[in-house]
Amino acid sequence: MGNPHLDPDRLLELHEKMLIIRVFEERVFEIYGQNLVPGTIHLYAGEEAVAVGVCSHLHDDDYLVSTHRGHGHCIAKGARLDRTMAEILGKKDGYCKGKGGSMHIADFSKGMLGATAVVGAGIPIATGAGLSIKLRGTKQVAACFFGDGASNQGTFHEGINLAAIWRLPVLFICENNLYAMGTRQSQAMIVADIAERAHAYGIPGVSVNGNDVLEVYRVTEEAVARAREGGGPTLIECKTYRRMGHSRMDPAHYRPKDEVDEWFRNDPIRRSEKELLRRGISSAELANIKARVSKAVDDATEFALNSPFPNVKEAYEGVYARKERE
Amino acid sequence: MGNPHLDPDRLLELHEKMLIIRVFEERVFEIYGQNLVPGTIHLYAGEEAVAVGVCSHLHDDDYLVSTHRGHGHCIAKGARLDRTMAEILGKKDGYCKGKGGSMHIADFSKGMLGATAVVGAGIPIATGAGLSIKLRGTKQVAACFFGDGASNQGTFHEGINLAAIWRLPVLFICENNLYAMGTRQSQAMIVADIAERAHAYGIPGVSVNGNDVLEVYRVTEEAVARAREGGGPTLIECKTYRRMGHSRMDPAHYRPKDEVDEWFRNDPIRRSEKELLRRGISSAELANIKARVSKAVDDATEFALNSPFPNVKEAYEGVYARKERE
Amino acid sequence: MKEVTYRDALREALVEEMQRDESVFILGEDVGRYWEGAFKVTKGLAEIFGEERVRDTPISESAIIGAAVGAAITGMRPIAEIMFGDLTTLAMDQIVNQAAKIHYMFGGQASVPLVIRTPFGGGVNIAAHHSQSLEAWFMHAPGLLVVAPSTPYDAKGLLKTAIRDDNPVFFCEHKLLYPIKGAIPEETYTVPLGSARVVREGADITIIATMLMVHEAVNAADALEKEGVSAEVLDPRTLIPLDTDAIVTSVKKTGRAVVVCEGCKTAGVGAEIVAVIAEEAIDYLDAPLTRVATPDTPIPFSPPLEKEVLPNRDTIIKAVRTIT
Amino acid sequence: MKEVTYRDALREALVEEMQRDESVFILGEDVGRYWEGAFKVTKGLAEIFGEERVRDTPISESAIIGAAVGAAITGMRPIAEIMFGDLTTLAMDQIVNQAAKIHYMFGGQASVPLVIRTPFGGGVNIAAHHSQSLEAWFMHAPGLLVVAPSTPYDAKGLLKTAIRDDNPVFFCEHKLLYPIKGAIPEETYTVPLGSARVVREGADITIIATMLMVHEAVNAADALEKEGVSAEVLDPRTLIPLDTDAIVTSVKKTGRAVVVCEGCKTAGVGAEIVAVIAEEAIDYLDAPLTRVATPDTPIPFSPPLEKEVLPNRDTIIKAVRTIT
Ligand SMILES: Cc1ncc(C[n+]2csc(CCOP(=O)(O)OP(=O)(O)O)c2C)c(N)n1
Ligand SMILES: Cc1ncc(C[n+]2csc(CCOP(=O)(O)OP(=O)(O)O)c2C)c(N)n1
Ligand SMILES: [Mg+2]
Ligand SMILES: [Mg+2]
Repeated sequence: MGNPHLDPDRLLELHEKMLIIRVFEERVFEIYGQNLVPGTIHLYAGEEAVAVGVCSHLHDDDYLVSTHRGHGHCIAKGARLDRTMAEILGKKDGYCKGKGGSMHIADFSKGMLGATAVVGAGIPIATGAGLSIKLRGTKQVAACFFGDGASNQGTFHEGINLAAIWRLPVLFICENNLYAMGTRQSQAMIVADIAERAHAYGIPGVSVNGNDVLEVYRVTEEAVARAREGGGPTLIECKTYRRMGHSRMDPAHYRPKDEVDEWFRNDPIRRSEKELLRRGISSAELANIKARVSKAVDDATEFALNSPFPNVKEAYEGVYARKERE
Repeated sequence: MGNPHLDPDRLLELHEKMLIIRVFEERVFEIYGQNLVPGTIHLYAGEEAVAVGVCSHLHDDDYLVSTHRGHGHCIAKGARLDRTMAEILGKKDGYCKGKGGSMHIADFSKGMLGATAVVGAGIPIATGAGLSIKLRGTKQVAACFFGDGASNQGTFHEGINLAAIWRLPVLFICENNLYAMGTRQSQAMIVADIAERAHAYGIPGVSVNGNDVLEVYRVTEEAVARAREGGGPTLIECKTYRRMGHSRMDPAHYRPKDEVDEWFRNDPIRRSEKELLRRGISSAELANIKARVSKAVDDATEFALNSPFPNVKEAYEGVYARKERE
Repeated sequence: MKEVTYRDALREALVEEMQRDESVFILGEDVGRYWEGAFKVTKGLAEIFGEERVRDTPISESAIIGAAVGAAITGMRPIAEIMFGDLTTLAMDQIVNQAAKIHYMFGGQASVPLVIRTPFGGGVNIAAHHSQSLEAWFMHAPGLLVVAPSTPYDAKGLLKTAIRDDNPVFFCEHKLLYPIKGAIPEETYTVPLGSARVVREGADITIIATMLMVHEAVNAADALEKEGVSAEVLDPRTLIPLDTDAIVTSVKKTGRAVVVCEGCKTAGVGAEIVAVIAEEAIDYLDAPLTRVATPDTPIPFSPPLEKEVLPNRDTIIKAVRTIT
Repeated sequence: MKEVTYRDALREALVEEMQRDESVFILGEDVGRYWEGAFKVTKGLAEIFGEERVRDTPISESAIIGAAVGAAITGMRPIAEIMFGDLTTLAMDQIVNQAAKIHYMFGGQASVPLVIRTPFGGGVNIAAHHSQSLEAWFMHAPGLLVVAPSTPYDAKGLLKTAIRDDNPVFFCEHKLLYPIKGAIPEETYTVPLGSARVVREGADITIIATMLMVHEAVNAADALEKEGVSAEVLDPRTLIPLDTDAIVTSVKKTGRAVVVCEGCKTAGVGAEIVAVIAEEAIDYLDAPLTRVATPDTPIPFSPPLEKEVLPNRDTIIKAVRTIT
């Protein structure tokens, strides 16, 4: 595992953050089965090391642009569990008052600029956030998450090229979970490492084990530093794997059993647990964390379930921003 | 100059073809000045070696997809001068009955699938022509021309990737004339060689002097052979330079004088002329060719000028194909 | 006759046409053997016809349509699936500037026998990016034909016709229609483009409805019957060509019209239909023309909000009451 | 007052708003010092404001709008230029799914103060890919405001308002309007969105016209005057919001209406305007409502063909005659 020098407290933090996402997603899965979650859901379980490894370098005023598989991004960026869960359930107390749902959560108070359900559409938007940073002259960065499938969209090409030529402080994080729905990466592109596409834009590209939170942490550290110093964008490819199907109803039969087994053995949370034990953290402490996390997710779920649905009149409101500047 | 072994007769042919395009474009320029050409025009003069070098490997049933700067593609693919000129003038005898004009000439009888005025839009269309070839199991190839500017469009990324994964017989010919309107290549991308972008799709990419018809000829030969044998697409970047502004009204002041001078010295027709003289072709023969070409363009122009405008009723016809298959 | 779902009716059309004509093939995201279409319309097709003719693509909507155009002008008859209608936004240039215009722009040298299938519509709580009904845009793009079936019978018959037509056809489906059932003949058949269907005869008012709304309109008409209002329900079935004769004839008979389309109201399909009536039958009208549509909002996620904005039986009844 | 062109009026608006507010900036293809905009609207701006605030982009329409959206939700006020309106087809997802929906979809957490400027229209013989008028699509995309000025006065005043508005504004220009001249005040001013302008008063018929067609409508009205027909000409100026009150008021007064928009007829801007009248003023109508528009064809290149399809003074007069 990378970065042996990382302070164990920091690793504990990362571990706990990942665990929160895992337990949260398991809970969503569970209550979806109880018919409490409307629509569809795309769970982040299995990919926690990516969001957590990246976001641990971001401040509240740094930006994040998310995807249809975005619960983990929200939580890693600091969004509250309860309001996130409430949004997923379409409730009044959700971040978007129930108007967005699972595929469109945003928490602007934490720089979480929202998820788009159009694959790849967030990429130029993140470039724009980077442009805004440059024009305003701050030291912020923007992190943009997207999948292997998204890297075949025109927006990937146009958005990254634009960030490159303007040397914008943007991290393009490709969460390569090997599949876009039922389509294997190798069916959709010839290159094995999506990071190689960075060369087309003259920017650094790096491919890492996205199930190893310390590796993600390490490469992000470098990329964030470069971005804050005006060195421009980086493309970081994190190879990872979904624990579940693409969406709630997908049994993911297209994934060979061997492959699944191997990736599950390589689960990010199992890995960090092992590493923590190796570094002398006790099982008791780990159990403590688990209990705390469980409680937090329980509370959030209860909050969300108790939150009312929005008043139907709200459907007609908020299409246009009312405030007009004089 | 590449390919010293090329038969001088073949080189003479290439030379004459290039000269036809040059003289044709100069004539278009001239009669535009006399207000005989409606709309705008984007002249191919200076870039002749690209179309000619590529098309000399194509058969009539091979395909070509063209751009707003497409007169040279038409001529090189075998379209008649007179009907091409008539189309540019919006006349009844034009290839598209005057409905297309300079930016939308097509000659399906010669596999010239038409020009699109939307930059980059032809790329996936050429991929589709390649797919059609594959599905029908013929040995045809499709050549797709586009500019440096077009290589920043999403369609470049999506279209080439698709051709790559399906190993389609398509030649992607990037005519890098260093500018997209007034925008220098270096303002719009970091990579110096657009051919490098081929790596992102796992296909061969090669960058050549696009003013050297023999170099273009040579690399195309290889790429066409690979394509016909099922080896998939190639990205060929031809560095070249416009003799004129982007469009008829553009004085091209954004191009530094030194740069212009150097490229003009490197003019494709001057080069081939010199090479022919070196190989023992007489000045008299070259003068002969010039006269023949001039006459051909005169005739075409006269034909086009004499062709009537289409009947206004035609405006309403041909929106839909009428033939319906039982 | 046999009972099939709208989904299976579409699938039958695909199978029959692919068997009939070797040049017909399918491309789209996850249409192949691993997923068989997001809505399973292409179920089993890759097995029957192989992966060459049922092609999974990368997530590249613009290239899907562009490649289909290129194949169509060189002798093939592609059927491109765009997984959700909202995502046609990524391929508008290829659809509207290329596919639609090539035949005209090139003076008739080429035709573009291409079908673009895509599902529109709300009602399944998947929010603003997966619930729109954008048919109106494609009506405003000369060179396209626009088909919008509401029943299994029409779905099959119109899709077969669309595949055989030499023009680019934008074929609208609806998520909530896929599972609905209806009767279709055992033997093969087609339905012509440009011919509306009188779903239900009536004397007092004409309800012109499209796609899912046809079913809501019939329910509304049944309820209105009990109040003594006899409503005729007309389903245009194809939006381009639009059977304006049938519309005008019915409205001339009843003197009143409500137009019901799921897309948002302003500049929607309903605007065109109302405009046609206002141009051609104004002297026969006994009441204002009225549109029922989604109000001009994005589609909200939360189930009660989504339910609130989508038109249905009740909003149709309400609209009818205001003018009868 | 002073005489300026529509082009310069737009340019003045840009200069004034960029001086007034540091967060306003421009991005687009060739808007900078080397070309200064395909239609020279940004002439001199890069020199005044520098290349950071007047940014040349690669040919990447989708990224231009996407980047503008990202900048708009993080504190900037971008003005994105799309070189030709036909090319908005390449950015429809960013315009319609992202820019337009973000405010609603995220429950009001963000607004998108973005202006998208683009020229529509035919008349300069540049054929099917550079001559369309697609305003109607953007009216059918809740969350967008759609502005369509016909005079230098409105161009400047509406552009200033658009830049100050916190919503995404789709700002339609017209190639043939750029050189036309008109009077504007020396001092600064704005024009509110949603307020139509009575261009010419009249009693017998209302001609509602947009953009270039306003001028054709005035010419038609002048000619009709001589035949004893008094036509009122109304310019909505903004399509979203649409000043339906002004439209309905005028039509109630005259009892007749012709709607003239350059886009192709079916499902165009005129359909919406006619539908509004048919819904709200039907009892006041003495004749069928009528649309004047480009027929449903791509725009042909050849000058006589293009001239044939584009609506103008004469086609307006003809339409008026059929209903007066
Ligand atoms: C542009 C677009 N095309 C298709 C879809 C339908 N869709 C939703 S998620 C998905 C797969 C995305 O794959 P990837 O980018 O790898 O992300 P992952 O789901 O694996 O996290 C598809 C095709 C969409 N939402 N947007
Ligand atoms: C998608 C698109 N964007 C913008 C334009 C306007 N435009 C026409 S030609 C051109 C420059 C094209 O540059 P390049 O691809 O390098 O081709 P070149 O003109 O240099 O041959 C532009 C921006 C267009 N026609 N299409
Ligand atoms: Mg994936
Ligand atoms: Mg160029």
